[in-house]
Amino acid sequence: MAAKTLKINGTMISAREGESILEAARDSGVSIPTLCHLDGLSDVGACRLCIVDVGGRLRPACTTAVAEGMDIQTNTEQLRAYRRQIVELLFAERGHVCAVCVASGHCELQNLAVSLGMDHVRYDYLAPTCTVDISHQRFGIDHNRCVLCTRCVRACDEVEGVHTWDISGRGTSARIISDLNQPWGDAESCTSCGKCLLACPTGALFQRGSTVAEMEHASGRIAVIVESRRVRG
Amino acid sequence: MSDTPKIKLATVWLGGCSGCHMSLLDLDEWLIDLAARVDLVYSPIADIKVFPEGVDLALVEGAIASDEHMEIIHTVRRNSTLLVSLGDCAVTGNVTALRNPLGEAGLTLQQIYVDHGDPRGIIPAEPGIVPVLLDKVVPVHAVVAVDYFLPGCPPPAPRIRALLEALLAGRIPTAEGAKMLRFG
Amino acid sequence: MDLHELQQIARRERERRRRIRIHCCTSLGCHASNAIEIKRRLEEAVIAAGLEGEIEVAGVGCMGFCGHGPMVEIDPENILYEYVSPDDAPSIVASIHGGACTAGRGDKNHPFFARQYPIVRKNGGKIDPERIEEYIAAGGYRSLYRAINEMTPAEVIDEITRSGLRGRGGAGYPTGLKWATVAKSRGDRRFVVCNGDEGDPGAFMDRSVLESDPHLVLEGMSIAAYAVGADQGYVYVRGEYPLAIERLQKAINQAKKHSLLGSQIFDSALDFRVDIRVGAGAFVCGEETALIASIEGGRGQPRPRPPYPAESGLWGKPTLINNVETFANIASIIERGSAWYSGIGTESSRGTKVFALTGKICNTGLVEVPMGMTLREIVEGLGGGAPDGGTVKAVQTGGPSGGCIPASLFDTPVDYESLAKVGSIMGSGGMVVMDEATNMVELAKFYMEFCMDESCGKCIPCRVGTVQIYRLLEKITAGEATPADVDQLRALCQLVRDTSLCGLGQSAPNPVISTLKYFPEEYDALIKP
Amino acid sequence: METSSVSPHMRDTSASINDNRLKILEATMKRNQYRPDALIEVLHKAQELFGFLSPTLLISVARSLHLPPSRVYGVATFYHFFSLAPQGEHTCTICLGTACYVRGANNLMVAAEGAIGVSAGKTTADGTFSLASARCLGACGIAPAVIVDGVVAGNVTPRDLSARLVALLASPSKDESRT
Repeated sequence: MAAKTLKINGTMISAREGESILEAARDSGVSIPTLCHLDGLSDVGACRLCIVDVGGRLRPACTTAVAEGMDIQTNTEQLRAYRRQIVELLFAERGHVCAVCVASGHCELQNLAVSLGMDHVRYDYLAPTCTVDISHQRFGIDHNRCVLCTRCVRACDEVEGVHTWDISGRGTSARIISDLNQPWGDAESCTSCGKCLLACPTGALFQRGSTVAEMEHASGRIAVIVESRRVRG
Repeated sequence: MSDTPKIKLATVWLGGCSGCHMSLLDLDEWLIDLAARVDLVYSPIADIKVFPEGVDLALVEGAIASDEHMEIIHTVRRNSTLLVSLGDCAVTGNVTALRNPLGEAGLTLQQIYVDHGDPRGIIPAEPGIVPVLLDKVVPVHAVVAVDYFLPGCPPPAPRIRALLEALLAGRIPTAEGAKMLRFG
Repeated sequence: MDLHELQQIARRERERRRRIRIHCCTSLGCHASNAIEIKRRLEEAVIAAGLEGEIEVAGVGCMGFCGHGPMVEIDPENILYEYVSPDDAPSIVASIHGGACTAGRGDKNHPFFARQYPIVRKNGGKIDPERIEEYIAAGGYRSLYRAINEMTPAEVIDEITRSGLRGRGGAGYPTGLKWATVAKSRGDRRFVVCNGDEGDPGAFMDRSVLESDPHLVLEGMSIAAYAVGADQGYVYVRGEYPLAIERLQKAINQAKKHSLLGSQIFDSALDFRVDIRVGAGAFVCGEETALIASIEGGRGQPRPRPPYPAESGLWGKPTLINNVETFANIASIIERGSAWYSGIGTESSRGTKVFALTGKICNTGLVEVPMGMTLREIVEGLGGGAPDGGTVKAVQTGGPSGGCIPASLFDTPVDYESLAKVGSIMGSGGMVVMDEATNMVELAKFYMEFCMDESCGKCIPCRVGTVQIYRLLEKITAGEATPADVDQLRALCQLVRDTSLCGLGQSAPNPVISTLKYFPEEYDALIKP
Repeated sequence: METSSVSPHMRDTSASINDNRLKILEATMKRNQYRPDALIEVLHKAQELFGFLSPTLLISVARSLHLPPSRVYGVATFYHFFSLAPQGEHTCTICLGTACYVRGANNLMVAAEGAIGVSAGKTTADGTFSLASARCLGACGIAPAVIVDGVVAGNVTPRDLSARLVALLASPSKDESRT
């Protein structure tokens, strides 16, 4: 495969053809914040946190392929400001109360807020009504914590091959649903494999019985499953 | 140290659990150092009824949840040079704001005291004695300008100390890294 | 079907015609104002007067002057009646032989008509959209024949490229270049998609074209299919347009019956089938990747581009997506040549554009004018300015994705670049006129509510950013906002514009940005110090 | 779903196996070769036949088109045209497109809400009337426009609309008049 030469933050690097900017940056030690991206799953370019400046235009690093001669900036003042605004918008959208969250201390959203220097949220808290569904024997879903990244939807569809999860509605009324918007425990298609829990970046999907700060998502395991499946052919 | 004039410090307890004040007290012996450099002119741990004028630094714990909070916070802002939102309730609304999805104050009280409480329950209403709830709990900065934010539920004592040390030394407190910023 | 048969159909149709045709507009606007009853009463009146041998009544497509409908025209006498009621029917028929007419007389020399240059709307108000024979008699399907028999696909693309035609859906991408990309893209199958999801409120050009001249669109699509090598087409029409869907379906059936769609069109190797896909009420489906998702039966959520649909579209195959008006230009370009077409309009924006003039304007309706005409000529010249002695304050072009242009900039020529320069877009062609009674902050809020409700929810800046912008506008209109809130508003607009995934999100703040720019005093008046 | 009192004229969806509407729906799916991408076409047809999309209908469509139920539900709730709740016997849709807005469509909405007694997007408790808003009907030439029971009307005034709706409410329902 042909190599592409490009510049990231002023440094020349070479990348494989067809690789995303995100992969190329990580290979060369540059980290770019992400939320809807998860290694092993397809990319949707939805959270917009990985936007980078490509020759003056903003592009999502996860879905933009490298090209010869690209001049990429990953951490300009403008990008940092936009990323912080995006994370603030998420915190304002639903009830992300870290103090009483099962994933506190192990949460990608919480960590993003820290790394982007978010000391407060400048927007109105929308405070929507969100349910907590603990009808499943082992797992629960707290919609207050959901950021609609669709990692669970993709893990279920692409890795488990079931597609129990999808999204209903649109805009801020969108909600993750199981089967026909039934309680998770009644969703016949669910195999209770728990891959959605692995994929979830926040405290939205959790093991029942876990209390504050107890829920750790081993999201890296999704990539391991996918990679070993690929190697085995 | 003694030749520098003491700064006037106030701490305020609004819609919160007082955990942030507990965390402040967790500073243990450093409180003695602090006492040498500040005059505590208003605080739930000091018996002072009226928020004084000319306060240099006010640490505010808790969200704005009632008409009383609303009145106090405006006084605090008017009478203080620097105002710090201390802890997640002040900064985000946090647990205090968990009631917001239930709707306006009347609906909320109905659900808490009657629907999910005692069906014969009575909604407390003693104007002038029991503060009247606001329809929506909001963070402090939604009502008045805030100079610094110190997240945490509660903010760990070293985090409070780092902020106070910076302010006492006339520096801008750093607002970065998990040590200073993590919510929860 | 061959050329001879085509000519036969045209000849038979001309022979069938009566000397005088009473054209009765049956497009949506007039349809909703009793046009069908008027047509029936006219037919009765013709029979009652015993004039069936001389006069026929034809239901025709949109005449454009919707605000003065229902409209009836006597052809070839060139007499126009407006605000017609069913009771006027006998006197209209009688007037042909000198009787007095009770219907209001319209003026064909009115600037509204006189300054138009109909290409897309050439058959509007002239032919019965439900009869393919009338389209063929008007020269229809000759261009398709010509393209297939006298030109190579590459020559067709070249002709379109040289015409300078740009996408009429809003962004103005060069049509020929798009066709060339699709033709060159690798794939075992290619698709042609006509975007008829005209979602901009205040725009109804595409509805009118589909209702008035569906074959013109089908012919354009077939020429495109030949040029790019597609065998299947889809017309995606809004569910809000039942009449357009009905007429388009009739047109497809007729074209199939005459072998103008299907296998071996004009005995060539071209196979092309067209199906209608009916939208289900989602503005975002006008965005091409969302439209593809919707045709595939999914949630109409956009995906990042590249890859562009020209390379990877429907089911991952190269897909040509043009809007209704773009396709409606094709047959004329093939018929009259790229040199003719590129002679119309301006250097960068060739040809004509159809605009829907609505809002606080005297002459509501559709106009087709050469690109480069100024806003003033369109709004004041053709549109006649504000009604009831009012003053026009601004015009919103491009719908919720466009911007508000103040009257002080009405000398701006209407072309893609000039409109962009003043902070708006061409969009699909809606022009909503505002007079001094319109509060611009309220208007910005109206648009933001629209974008908020229509946000698909996929990307965060659009999903939540539009809600926060809306809330700030609510705070402003309630008189509770401070200057800091206005700064916040600007910063959010910038975020949503720069970081949203698709065009809907990226352009959602335009109405706010443009009203902040041109009508700051209306915001200031509402801000607390 | 909240249905305090189910009105007799609410269209029935507890379709029996022999229901002719199911056969028509089946024919639609067959004509589309049960292709998953025909989902929206099929939902259009289902709604046209049954008035709304019940869970039973959605599940049967999902099975026939080999789609996961969540996918079908996701699509059905994405598009505004599809309704998962029964609609009233009469419907009034007010266009809130820009041209209609500029010409006072908001006042029409207020008048309709007053006449019918429910807000936009809602159906009266007795199932008689549904009030809805539309984005743009493309009838801008005759703005403001409304659709009452499927018929488009233009240049509508609040007074006309109120009178029209009050008259419809007062008229005997179709079912009653049929018997």
